[in-house]
Amino acid sequence: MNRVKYFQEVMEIEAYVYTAGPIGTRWLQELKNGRLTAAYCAKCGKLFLPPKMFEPETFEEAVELRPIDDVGVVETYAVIHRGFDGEELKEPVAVAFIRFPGVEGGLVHYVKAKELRVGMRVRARWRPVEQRVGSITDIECFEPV
Amino acid sequence: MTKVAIVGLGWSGFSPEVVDMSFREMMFKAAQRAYEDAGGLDPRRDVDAFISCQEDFWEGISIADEFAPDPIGGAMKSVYTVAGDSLQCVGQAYAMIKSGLFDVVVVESHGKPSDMLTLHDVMSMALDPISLRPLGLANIHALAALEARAYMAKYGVGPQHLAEVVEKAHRAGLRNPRASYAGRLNAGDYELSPVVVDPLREADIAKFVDAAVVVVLASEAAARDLSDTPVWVEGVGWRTETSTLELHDWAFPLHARMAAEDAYRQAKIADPAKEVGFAEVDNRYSFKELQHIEALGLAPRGSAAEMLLEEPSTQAAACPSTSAAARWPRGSPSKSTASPD
Amino acid sequence: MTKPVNPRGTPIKEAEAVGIEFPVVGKARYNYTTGEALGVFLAGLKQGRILGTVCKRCGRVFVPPRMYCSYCFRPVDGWVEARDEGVVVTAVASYIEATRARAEKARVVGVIKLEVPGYKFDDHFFPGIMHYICVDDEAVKSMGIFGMRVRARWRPVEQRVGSITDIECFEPAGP
Amino acid sequence: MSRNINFKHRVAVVGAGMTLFRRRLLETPQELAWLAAKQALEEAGLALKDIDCVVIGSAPDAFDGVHMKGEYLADGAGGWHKPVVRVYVGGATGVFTPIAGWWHVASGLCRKALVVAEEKMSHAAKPHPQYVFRYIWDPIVEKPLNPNLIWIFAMEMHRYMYKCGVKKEDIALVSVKNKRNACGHPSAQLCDPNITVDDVLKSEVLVWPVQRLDVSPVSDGAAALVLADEAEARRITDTPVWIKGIGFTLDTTHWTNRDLAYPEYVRRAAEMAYRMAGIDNPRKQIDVAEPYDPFDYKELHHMEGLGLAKKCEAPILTREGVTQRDGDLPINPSGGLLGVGNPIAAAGLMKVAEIFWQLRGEAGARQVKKPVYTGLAQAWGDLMQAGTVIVLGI
Repeated sequence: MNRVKYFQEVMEIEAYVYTAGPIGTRWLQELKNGRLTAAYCAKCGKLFLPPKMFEPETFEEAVELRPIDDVGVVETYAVIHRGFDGEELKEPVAVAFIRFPGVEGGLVHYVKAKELRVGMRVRARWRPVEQRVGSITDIECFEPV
Repeated sequence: MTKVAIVGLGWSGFSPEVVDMSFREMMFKAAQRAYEDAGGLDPRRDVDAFISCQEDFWEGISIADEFAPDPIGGAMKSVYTVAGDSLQCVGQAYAMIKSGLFDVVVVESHGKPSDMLTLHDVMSMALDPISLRPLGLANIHALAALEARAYMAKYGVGPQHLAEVVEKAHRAGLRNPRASYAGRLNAGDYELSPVVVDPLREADIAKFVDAAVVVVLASEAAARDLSDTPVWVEGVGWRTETSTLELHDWAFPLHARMAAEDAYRQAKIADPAKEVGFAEVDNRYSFKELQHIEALGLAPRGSAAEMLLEEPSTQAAACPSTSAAARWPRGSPSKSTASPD
Repeated sequence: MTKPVNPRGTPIKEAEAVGIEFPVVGKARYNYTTGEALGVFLAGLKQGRILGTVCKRCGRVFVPPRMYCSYCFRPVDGWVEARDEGVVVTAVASYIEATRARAEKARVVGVIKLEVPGYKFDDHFFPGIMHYICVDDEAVKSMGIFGMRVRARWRPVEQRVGSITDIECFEPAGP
Repeated sequence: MSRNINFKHRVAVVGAGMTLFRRRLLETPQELAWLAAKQALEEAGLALKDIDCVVIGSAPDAFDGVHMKGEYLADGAGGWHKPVVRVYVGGATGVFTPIAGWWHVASGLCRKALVVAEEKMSHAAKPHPQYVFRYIWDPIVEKPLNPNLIWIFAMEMHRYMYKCGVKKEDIALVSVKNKRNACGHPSAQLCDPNITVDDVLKSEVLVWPVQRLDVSPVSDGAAALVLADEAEARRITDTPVWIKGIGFTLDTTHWTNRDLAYPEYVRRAAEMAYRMAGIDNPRKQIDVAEPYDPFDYKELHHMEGLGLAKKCEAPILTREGVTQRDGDLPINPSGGLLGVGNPIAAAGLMKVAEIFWQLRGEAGARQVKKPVYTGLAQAWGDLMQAGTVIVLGI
């Protein structure tokens, strides 16, 4: 007898609605206001990004956000030329890990620059106020200082 | 405390798409081979516990461990799932046997990536929903590429070194009947491979296969019964660096270093570069092989690449690896497991 | 003192759940390889037949089929055809959809223990499948449905696709 | 399997913690895990640096909506630079997590371990967290029928009612008891001091015979334990609670091939745990128990599987008040999943925490009346398949 070889199904719902936590929610709100902040752990004195209500290494609570300058340093970058299935993108997109002075961690984000290099200083390019939604994408990308 | 041994191993699949078997049938085939290899052991009688290594979204089934027991002989016996790579399961089996409660533990792991139509979307679901996922990265390999650049920039590794890793892995695979993507590459072939996420080319990224593997572990007494040639597990380590990609070391796999240190301590290995005869390291990306050789202490930090070029014979002998093809990604970039035998 | 002392957490209402809404539609699609067992089973359904496998060592018949005996750990010894008829082992009446929304009308669903000529089964192990049962929900509430003989109502041949839904439901078969 | 062995390392529970259980919590899954882990560490008087390894338990990734949830949760569970593993067996995960923690310590690989279970069901918001359960069914032979999770429970409940001649009124008594018990629990989501059998019988019919108040709610939450080997435990506390027995079993996947009236897999898991704990008469030797109660009939079902009642006897014991907090065999004094809430894996671990607190005499408003020396927690999961049992004693 012939077999039915495949059976297609999905494993999905309509949408997930993620909460960002007590400090993360405020962090997103600050992004909407055009301000970059980092979580501050009063007990260990560390600033860290992305924010959580605890600092993972010391396990101490963090309740405070402190503003930081939206200028950082490219620690590493990659340029996406092709998608996961090998399809060529219309134009290459650069993504970088950006570190901020005095802050543990940092942000993975897009960078637009003619020439990229490790160690280059970049600044956030914010979306216009009316387009911001309280997301990491309220920063459109980073660009050279 | 008892020693722990591997007494049987079985596999099935290891091709880009296994069309004629479901994952359960692949598990059954691999289990039959493993039990035969372990002296014809009867899983219904001789095995105390079974561990299946899998993740829900890889399977397309929620609580996928529901489907674990029957194909490996575990129905109405002690079975559970570890969400992680299979070496972590081996670590669990090791601890279970060391505890003294279990004598024979079976570890099963499988992957059927060909069943996933939306593999990239599924992999992207592993990203932090607040800090990373909204970026909508067009290719999740970009995260590995960030690590690759950080490593290469810090230690002066160039494309010529990655090419060497790729070439070596494909060549080694020619001697492995299960290596689907084995082949002989010439010096220039690497450069013909398209750049996917700079600095990684297509050739730097391991391709997927469907496969199932079953391993039988046993206590010293049980191992002597089951096998004349048990392979002793001298040490096992597994470490998580951090859940937070932004807080991990982009240039060096600290997790692998820490996991290796745990395993070496148990195995009483003081100088791995001298004492470890050969190694199979995770090379799902070409640069990962170099990183892992260093993390495992088989070469000083930042020197694996030069060793590879300068002393290819030594290096090939020290670290022959299967074809990159025989790896399929499981686990995260911030986690690692080491298990020297 | 009552433990846990001062457990924490910040309860919120749905409307306050500020965060990220992430649509998942289209993002987790699978093309399951049916394999030999379910591949043949689905092809059988398309022909209006319910097929199972048999382990001759222990005498168990497996519907839905698999290629190995879950109890003896050995390959099965071949295929058998079950009748599309059997008795209801358990059944319930669902008033909600998979989405938790109220259903327009009750849907009865249960497990049917199938008959296989030449084999006898007790209550402990039997070939059985879950399916809709085309009866009124009162039959469930009165428990009259337990032990009821039912028979598959097949979709017309041209509508069958090789799926469990090629059977519309099981309906009372009379004594 | 080894019998009557003397383990080199006895394993103790030395601290427990948990979050509030609520329909929706603002904290991220990592933060929920942290709240519970931090509280457990504080109760044990330890800092994260004292911990050697971490075991995480969490059920389907599809709830939190994070693929590879174990890796994701690690930071919150205290996994920074530590050996971390995530284990799961569906709904039975919560009790399984300290079972896996046991061999981390009993093997000598770790001296002190954090065991953390977390679930955030509210993330799966649209259309409803229940929808996610559609994917636990066989994708080929069952999912096309568009099942709701409650179907499978209702089928089991109905079969049990049929086989044992149990009435819905008797089953509803469990829900009433547990929701009243929950009023003594600071984390509880569903305390109701005035609930009656009538309220349960009049609640919305979901899938007959299951009504809304027969079922535990959708919840967010986390729970955690600290485990230690004997020497460490003696240093940490004067009142360690020992893990005396562990057991776990997974029945065949093919639930439509077997009778659902009796949970054979729970019986086998319990036998394994009892053998290790040296228990031969559980009804006499277990002083307090937390069997898994996502549905009210499940408590009865599991009491029978655990040998705390004979087959079909649990409803009678319940009616006679034996299972009340002041009864001869207090069952679910915490309030269980029906009262405290059901963030799946976290709910199972909450039960182990409850036995820990009961045996230490720290359950305060919930403390059972009789003196207790040995207690048991049990969870259940998968397609009516998984039984996990842990026996604790002082």
